[in-house]
Amino acid sequence: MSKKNYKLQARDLNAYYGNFHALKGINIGMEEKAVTAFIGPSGCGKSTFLRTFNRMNDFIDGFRTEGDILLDGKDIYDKNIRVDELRKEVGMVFQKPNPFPKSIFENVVYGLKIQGIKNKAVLEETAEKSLRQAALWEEVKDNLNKSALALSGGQQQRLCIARALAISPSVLLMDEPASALDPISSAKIEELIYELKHEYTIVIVTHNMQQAGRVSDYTAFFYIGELVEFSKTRTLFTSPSDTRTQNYITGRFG
Amino acid sequence: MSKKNYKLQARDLNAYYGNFHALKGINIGMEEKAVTAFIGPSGCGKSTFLRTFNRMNDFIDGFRTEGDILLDGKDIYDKNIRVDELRKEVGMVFQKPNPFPKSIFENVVYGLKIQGIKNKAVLEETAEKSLRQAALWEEVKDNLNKSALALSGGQQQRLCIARALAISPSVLLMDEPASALDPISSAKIEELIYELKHEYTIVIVTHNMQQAGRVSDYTAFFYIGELVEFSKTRTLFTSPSDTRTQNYITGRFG
Amino acid sequence: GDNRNGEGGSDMSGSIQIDGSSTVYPITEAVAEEYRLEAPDVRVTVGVSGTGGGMQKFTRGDIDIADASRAMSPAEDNMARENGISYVQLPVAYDGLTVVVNPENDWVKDITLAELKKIWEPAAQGKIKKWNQIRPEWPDKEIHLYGPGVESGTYDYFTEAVVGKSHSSRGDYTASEDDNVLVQGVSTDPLALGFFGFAYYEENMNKLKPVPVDDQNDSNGKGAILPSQETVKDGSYAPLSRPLFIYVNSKAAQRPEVVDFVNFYLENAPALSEEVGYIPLPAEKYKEQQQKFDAFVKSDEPDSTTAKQE
Amino acid sequence: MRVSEKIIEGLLWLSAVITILITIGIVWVLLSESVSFFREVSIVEFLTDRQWTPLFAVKKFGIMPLVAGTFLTTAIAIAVALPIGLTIAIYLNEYAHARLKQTVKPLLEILATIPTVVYGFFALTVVTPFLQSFIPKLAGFNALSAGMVMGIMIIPMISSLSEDAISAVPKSLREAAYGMGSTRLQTAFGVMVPAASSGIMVSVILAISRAVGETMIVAIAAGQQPRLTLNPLVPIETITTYIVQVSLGDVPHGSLEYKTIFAAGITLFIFTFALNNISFWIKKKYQEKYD
Amino acid sequence: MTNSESNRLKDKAFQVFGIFCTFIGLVVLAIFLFNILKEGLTRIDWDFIMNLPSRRARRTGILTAWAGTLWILVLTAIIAFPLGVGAGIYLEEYARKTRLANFLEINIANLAGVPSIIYGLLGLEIFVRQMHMGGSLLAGACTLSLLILPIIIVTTREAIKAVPRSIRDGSFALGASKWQTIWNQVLPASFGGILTGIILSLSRAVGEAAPLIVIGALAYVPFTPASPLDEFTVLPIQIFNWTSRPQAGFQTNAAAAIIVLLLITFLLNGLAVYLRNRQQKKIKW
Ligand SMILES: Nc1ncnc2c1ncn2[C@@H]1O[C@H](COP(=O)(O)OP(=O)(O)OP(=O)(O)O)[C@@H](O)[C@H]1O
Ligand SMILES: Nc1ncnc2c1ncn2[C@@H]1O[C@H](COP(=O)(O)OP(=O)(O)OP(=O)(O)O)[C@@H](O)[C@H]1O
Ligand SMILES: [Mg+2]
Ligand SMILES: [Mg+2]
Repeated sequence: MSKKNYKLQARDLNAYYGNFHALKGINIGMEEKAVTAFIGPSGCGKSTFLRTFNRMNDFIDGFRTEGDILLDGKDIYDKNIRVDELRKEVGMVFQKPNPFPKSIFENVVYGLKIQGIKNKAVLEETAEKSLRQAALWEEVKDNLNKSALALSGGQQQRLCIARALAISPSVLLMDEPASALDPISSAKIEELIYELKHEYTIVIVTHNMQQAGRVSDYTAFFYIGELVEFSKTRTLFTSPSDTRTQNYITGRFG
Repeated sequence: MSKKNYKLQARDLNAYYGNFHALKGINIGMEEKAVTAFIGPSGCGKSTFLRTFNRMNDFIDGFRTEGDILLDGKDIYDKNIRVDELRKEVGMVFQKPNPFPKSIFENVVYGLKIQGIKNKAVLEETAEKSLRQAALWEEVKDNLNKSALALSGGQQQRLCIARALAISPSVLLMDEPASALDPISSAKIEELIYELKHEYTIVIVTHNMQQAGRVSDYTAFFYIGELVEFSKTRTLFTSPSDTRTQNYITGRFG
Repeated sequence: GDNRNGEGGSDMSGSIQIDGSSTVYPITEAVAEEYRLEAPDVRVTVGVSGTGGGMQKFTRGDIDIADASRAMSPAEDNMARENGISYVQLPVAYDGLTVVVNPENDWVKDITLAELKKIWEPAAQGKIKKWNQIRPEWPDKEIHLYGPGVESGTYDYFTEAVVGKSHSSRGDYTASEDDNVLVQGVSTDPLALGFFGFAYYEENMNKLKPVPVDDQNDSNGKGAILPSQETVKDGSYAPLSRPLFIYVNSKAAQRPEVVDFVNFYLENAPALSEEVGYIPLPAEKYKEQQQKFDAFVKSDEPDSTTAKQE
Repeated sequence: MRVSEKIIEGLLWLSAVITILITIGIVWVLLSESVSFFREVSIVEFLTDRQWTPLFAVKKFGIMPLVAGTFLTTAIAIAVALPIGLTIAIYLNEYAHARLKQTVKPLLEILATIPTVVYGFFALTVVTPFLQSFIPKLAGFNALSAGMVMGIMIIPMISSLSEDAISAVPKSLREAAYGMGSTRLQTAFGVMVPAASSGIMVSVILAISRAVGETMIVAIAAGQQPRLTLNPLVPIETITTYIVQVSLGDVPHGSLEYKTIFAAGITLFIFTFALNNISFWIKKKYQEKYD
Repeated sequence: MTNSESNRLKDKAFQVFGIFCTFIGLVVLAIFLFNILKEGLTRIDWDFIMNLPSRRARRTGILTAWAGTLWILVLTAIIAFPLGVGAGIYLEEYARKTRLANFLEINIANLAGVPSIIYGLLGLEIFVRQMHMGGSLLAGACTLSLLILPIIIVTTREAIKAVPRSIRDGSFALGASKWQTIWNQVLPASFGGILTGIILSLSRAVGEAAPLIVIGALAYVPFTPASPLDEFTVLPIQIFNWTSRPQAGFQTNAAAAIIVLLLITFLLNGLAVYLRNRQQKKIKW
C-alpha cells in the first residue's frame, strides 16, 4: 500500500452477515476532496461497503468486519472512536428517502439542533442554504412547516440530502441518492456534488454509469463482494484492465 | 377524440387529493400491445395517474376522480366493476420493492394461490417461468424457500416483477420499476418489456429518458398535473411540439 | 371433631347450592366437607357473595341455603314474599367481637361500653382524638381507630350494640373489609384501637392485646370481661357477641338431601364452628333449631307461600 | 366469492358492533338502578356535597371524596409507571442487546400477571412499613403506597406496548437519525418516541384505565375512608373500592345504600369517558402515518 | 465540543437510568417471587395440587380451583379471540372514517377503562339472570370475555397498523380481495403483536377475582367441572378467600396457590413469547 495520506481507507477489509461473506479482502484508498463512485451489479456489496464508513452496519445483528477502515488515518472501528462524532464527520444519504415525521424545517435543522444549536437565525439560514443546495428551496420555501411526509418521493430524497448537508460533514456518503429523482433534480444533484467536492470528500453508489462518469474522479467496480478494479474514472471507463469491468460497463454482462 | 379502440383510455380525467388538484383534464388513449412511457418532473402526477388504471388510489382517503378511465372501452370506475378482477387484468410493479414477508416461492405464486390454484406442478412451473422472465431465476433457484426479505433491493424488485407476471395480466403498470436496479438487471427488464409487449399492454413511469426512448412506443410528458404532450416516442424525443417538453428532454429545465 | 369413620353412610344424591356471608363461610365449608364423607354423591357448593349478595340470590330462589351474618332485612323479606319463597332462619353459631389494642399499649387495662360509645358515636368525629379524652389518666396521645367496613354485618352489629343505633358511628376511622388487614394495622400501630371477629384475635394473640369490656350490667357477669369460648357461650360477654345464621328455602326443604344436609349441619355445628374459630350456641339451642327445622319441613307444603320466621 | 366477502365483512362488522351492545348493556345496568337513586338523592347534592357517608346513620351522598381518592391513586401510579415504563421501553429498544430485550420484556410482563390481591398485601405489609421508616407521618393505610404498587403493576403495560410501538417505527428513520450523528438518546427522544407517539399514547391510556379501574390493591392498602383530600399520606377511598366493598358486603340489595354503587359506577363510567376522549383527541392530533 | 460531550454524558446517564428502571422492575419482581416462594413453596406437593378444598389448612387442595381456572381460560380465549380480532380487523381495515367508526373507536377506548367490577354487574344481569346461565363456567367466561375484549381490539389494531401499506398494495395489485389480503398478508404479519395483546389480556383474566365473585363463582366446590354449564371456582377466588381467613396456615396456602397461578401464567406467557420471537425473526421490514 502506498503511504499516501488518504481521507478514507480500507485495509484488508472483510465483512460478514453471519456466515455470509459480503466483502472480501478490500483494499482501497480515497483521496480528500474527490468524488469516488462505487459501481457494480445488484447485491455485490456496494451499500454494505459504503455503510462501513460511518459504521451504520453496527445495528445489524450478526454483522462483523475484519481489517481496518481508516478516516484521516485513524481506525474508525477503534474502541475510542465515538460513533456519533464519526457520523457528524461522515454524512449519509440513503437509497430510500427517509424523512423524519416532522416538518420540512425540522428535518433540515435536526442535525444542528441535536448539536445544541438553538439560535433561530442560524437555523433558518442553514435551512435555506441546505435546501437551496439540494435544489428544493423553491418548491418548499412557502411550506417549511408542512409535514415532510406529504412531499413526493423525489422531494423527500432531496430533503434528505439537504438534511445531511446542513451539518457540514467532511465526508458525504451517498447510496444511490438520485435513483428516486427525476433527471432534472438529478442533474442538479450532480452539479451540487461537483461543487461540493471542493470542500468535501464524497463517496457515491450509483447504478447510472453515465452519472458515475460525469460526477466522479475515481470509480471502484465491485463484483460479488470483491473490489475488482479501482482507478481514475476516465481510465476505468475507457480502458478497464479487468474483463469483468469491461463486460459490465459495456452492458455485456450476464 | 378518435373512435379508435384503445386498450386503456382516460377521458377528461381530473383527480384530487382532498383539495389538491393532482391531475388536470387528462385525455389519453393507449394502444393494445404497445409500451407507453410516462415522463415528467418529480411530483407532476405520473404515479397518481398510473395508479388510477388499477384503482390503487381507492385506498387513499380524500382521493377522488372526475371523468372516465376505460379499459377495453369499459369504465373501470363503474359500479359493476369488481376491483379485484380489474387488478388481475391490470398488473402492477411499484416504485419501492414490496416483497411479502414470505419465501421467494410464496411471493411468486401468491397471485395464483389466491385464485385458488393449488396444483403444485402448475405453481412450480409458473414460478420458474416468471422468475426467469424477471431475470432472477439463476440467483434464487436454489433458495426458493428463503425469505424474500433477505434479498438485496434489486433482487427484491425483480421478485416483485416476477410476482406480477405470474398472474399473466393483459396490462402491466410499472412505476419506475428499474430505478432501484443496476444497469444489467435494468437492461434485462428492458429486454423483457420489449418481449412482453407482444402479449401485453405496458405503461411505465420512468425518470430515465434513455430508458423511455429504448423501451416505449409512445411517450407521455406530464407537467404539474397536466398532460403536455403525448405522441410516438420517436416524435416526442426528436421533434416535441411543446417547448416545455423540449426543455425537459434536453435537460434545460428549471 | 373428626369422629366419623370416613365411609359414606348415605346413598343420597343431588346438589345443594349455598351462598352468602364470608363470615359464615368457614363453618358452612367445614360442614360441607364433612358431609361429603357422609353423602359423597351430593354436590354441595358454597359461595361468598356477602350476606347482601347471598340474600338477593336466596330471595329470588336462585340458591337453596343462604349464609348470613345478620338477620334478613324487611326489604329482603318482602322480596322473598314477592317471589313466593318461604324460608326458615336457623342460628348456627356466635361470633364474638373483640376489642383490641397494640401489645405496646400499657395503659388500657379495660374499657366500658360507655367509653366505647364515647369513642365511636357520630358526635365523636373530629372531637375525640386523644386517649386522655376518654379517661384522663390515659396519655395525651392520638388515638387511631380501626374497624370493619361500614357495609359489613360486623360493623352493623357493633354500632347497634355500642352506639345503640345500627350504622351510626363516626366515619374517620380506618376501615377494611378484610379483618387480616385490620390485624396488620393494629399490630403495627401503638396508638391503635380496633375491633373485629373473635377468630382473628384468636389466631393473632401474640400480635394483639384484647381489651376486657365492662357493660356495667352485673346481671350478665360483673366487671370487665374478656371474650372467650366460655364467656360468649354463657352470655356474659354481652353485648358484643352476635349470632350467625343460615336460611333454608322451603322448596329446597322438600328435597331429602337438603333436609339431610341441614340436619347434619345442626348436628355438627357445635364441633365444627369451634374448630374454625367461632363459638357454638349452647347445646339446647341447637336442639331447638333442630325441632324448628323439623316442624318447618313437615308443615311446609310445596305450594305454601307464607314466609316463616321465628 | 363476492358473497363470501360480504359475509365476512358482515361478521367482522358484527363483532365490532357487539362492543356497542356491551356499552348499552353497561349503561342500562348502571342507569336502571341509579335513576331510582337519583330520585331519592338530588344530583346537586351528589356532585357538591363534600362528604360520602351513605352507609352511616347520617347519610351524605357527595361523590367528591371518592373521585379525589381515585384521582390521587391513579396519578401516583402513572407518575411511577410512565417514566419507568417509557424509559424501559426506550432502553430496551435503543440500548439493550436483542437478547437482553427478549429476556427482560417477558420477565417484566410477569408483573402485570400477578393477582392484584397479592399486590395489595405487598403494599400493605412491605411497602408501607418501608416508606414509614422515612416518612413517619405516613398512615398505615394510604394512597401513596397503594398508588406506587399499582404503578409497578402497570409498568409492563406501558413498557411492553410502547416498546412494540417503537419497534414498529421503520428502520430507515432510525438510520437517518444515527446517520446525522445523533446519540442514542437523541434518536430515541427526537425521532423514535415522536414517531411512535400514537402507540405510546395507547399504552398510557390502557395503563390509566387499568389504574382507575383497579380495585383490590386500593381496597387493601389505601384504606376505606372517603375523604376529600389530595394528601397521599392518609387513608382514602376510591370509587372502585367502594363498589366492590358494598357489592361483596352485607348491605341488602335493592336498598338505597346498595343503589349508591350504581351511582358511583356511572360516575366512574363518565369519568373514564371524559378521560378517554381527551387522550383520543391528543392521539388523533399527533398521529403520524408512514409507509 | 462541550456540547457533544454533554450530549454523550446525557446519553450515558440515560443508559444508567434505563438499566436502573429495568432493574427496579426486576428487583420488585424478584422480591415478590422470593416472598411468595419462601412462604408457599414448602406447601406445594402432589396432595395440594390434587386435593379437594377443606377447612383444614394442611389438608386442603386446589384441584377444583386450577381446573376451573383452566376451563375459564380456554373458554374465554375461545369467545374473546374471534370477537376481538374480528372487531380489530373491521375497524382497521374496513371501517371508513364514518361517524359510526369514530363512535366505535371511542366506545372501545371507553370500555377498556370500565372497571372489572362493573363487568361483573353486567355479567350478573345479562348472562346469569337474563340468559339463565347461572353461576356457570360459561357465564364466567362470557363476562371475562367482555372484560378483555377492548384490550384485544386495541392491541390488534395497533399490530395491524404496523404492517406497511406497501404490503397491502402489493397484494391488492395481484388481484387479491380485501379478505385475501388480510388473511394472507396482514394477519400473518401482525400475528406477533396480536398475540402479545391476547396474552396480556388473558393474563389479566386469569388473575381477576372481583367480577367472578359478583356473578357467583364459588369458594367451595368439591368437584371438578365437566362441562361449560357446571359451577366452578378459580384460583384467584381461592386465594382471595384464603388471605382473608384468620388461620396462618391459610396464608401459606394462599402463597402456594399464587405460585401455581403464576406458573400457569408463566407457561402461557412463555409459549406466547416463544411464538412472538419466532415471528419477529421471520419478519423484518
Ligand atoms: N441485513 C442483511 N443480512 C444478510 N444479508 C444481507 C443483508 N444486507 C445485505 N445482505 C446481502 O449482502 C449482499 C450485498 O448487499 P448490498 O446491499 O451491499 O448490495 P448492493 O451492491 O448495495 O446491491 P443493490 O445495488 O441492489 O443495492 C447481498 O447479497 C445481500 O443479499
Ligand atoms: N397521498 C397523497 N396525499 C396528498 N398529496 C399527494 C399524495 N400523493 C401524492 N400527492 C401529491 O400529488 C402530486 C403528484 O404526486 P405523484 O406521486 O403522482 O408524483 P410523481 O410524478 O409520481 O413524482 P415522483 O417522480 O417523485 O414519484 C405531488 O405534488 C404530491 O405531493
Ligand atoms: Mg445497495
Ligand atoms: Mg412517482
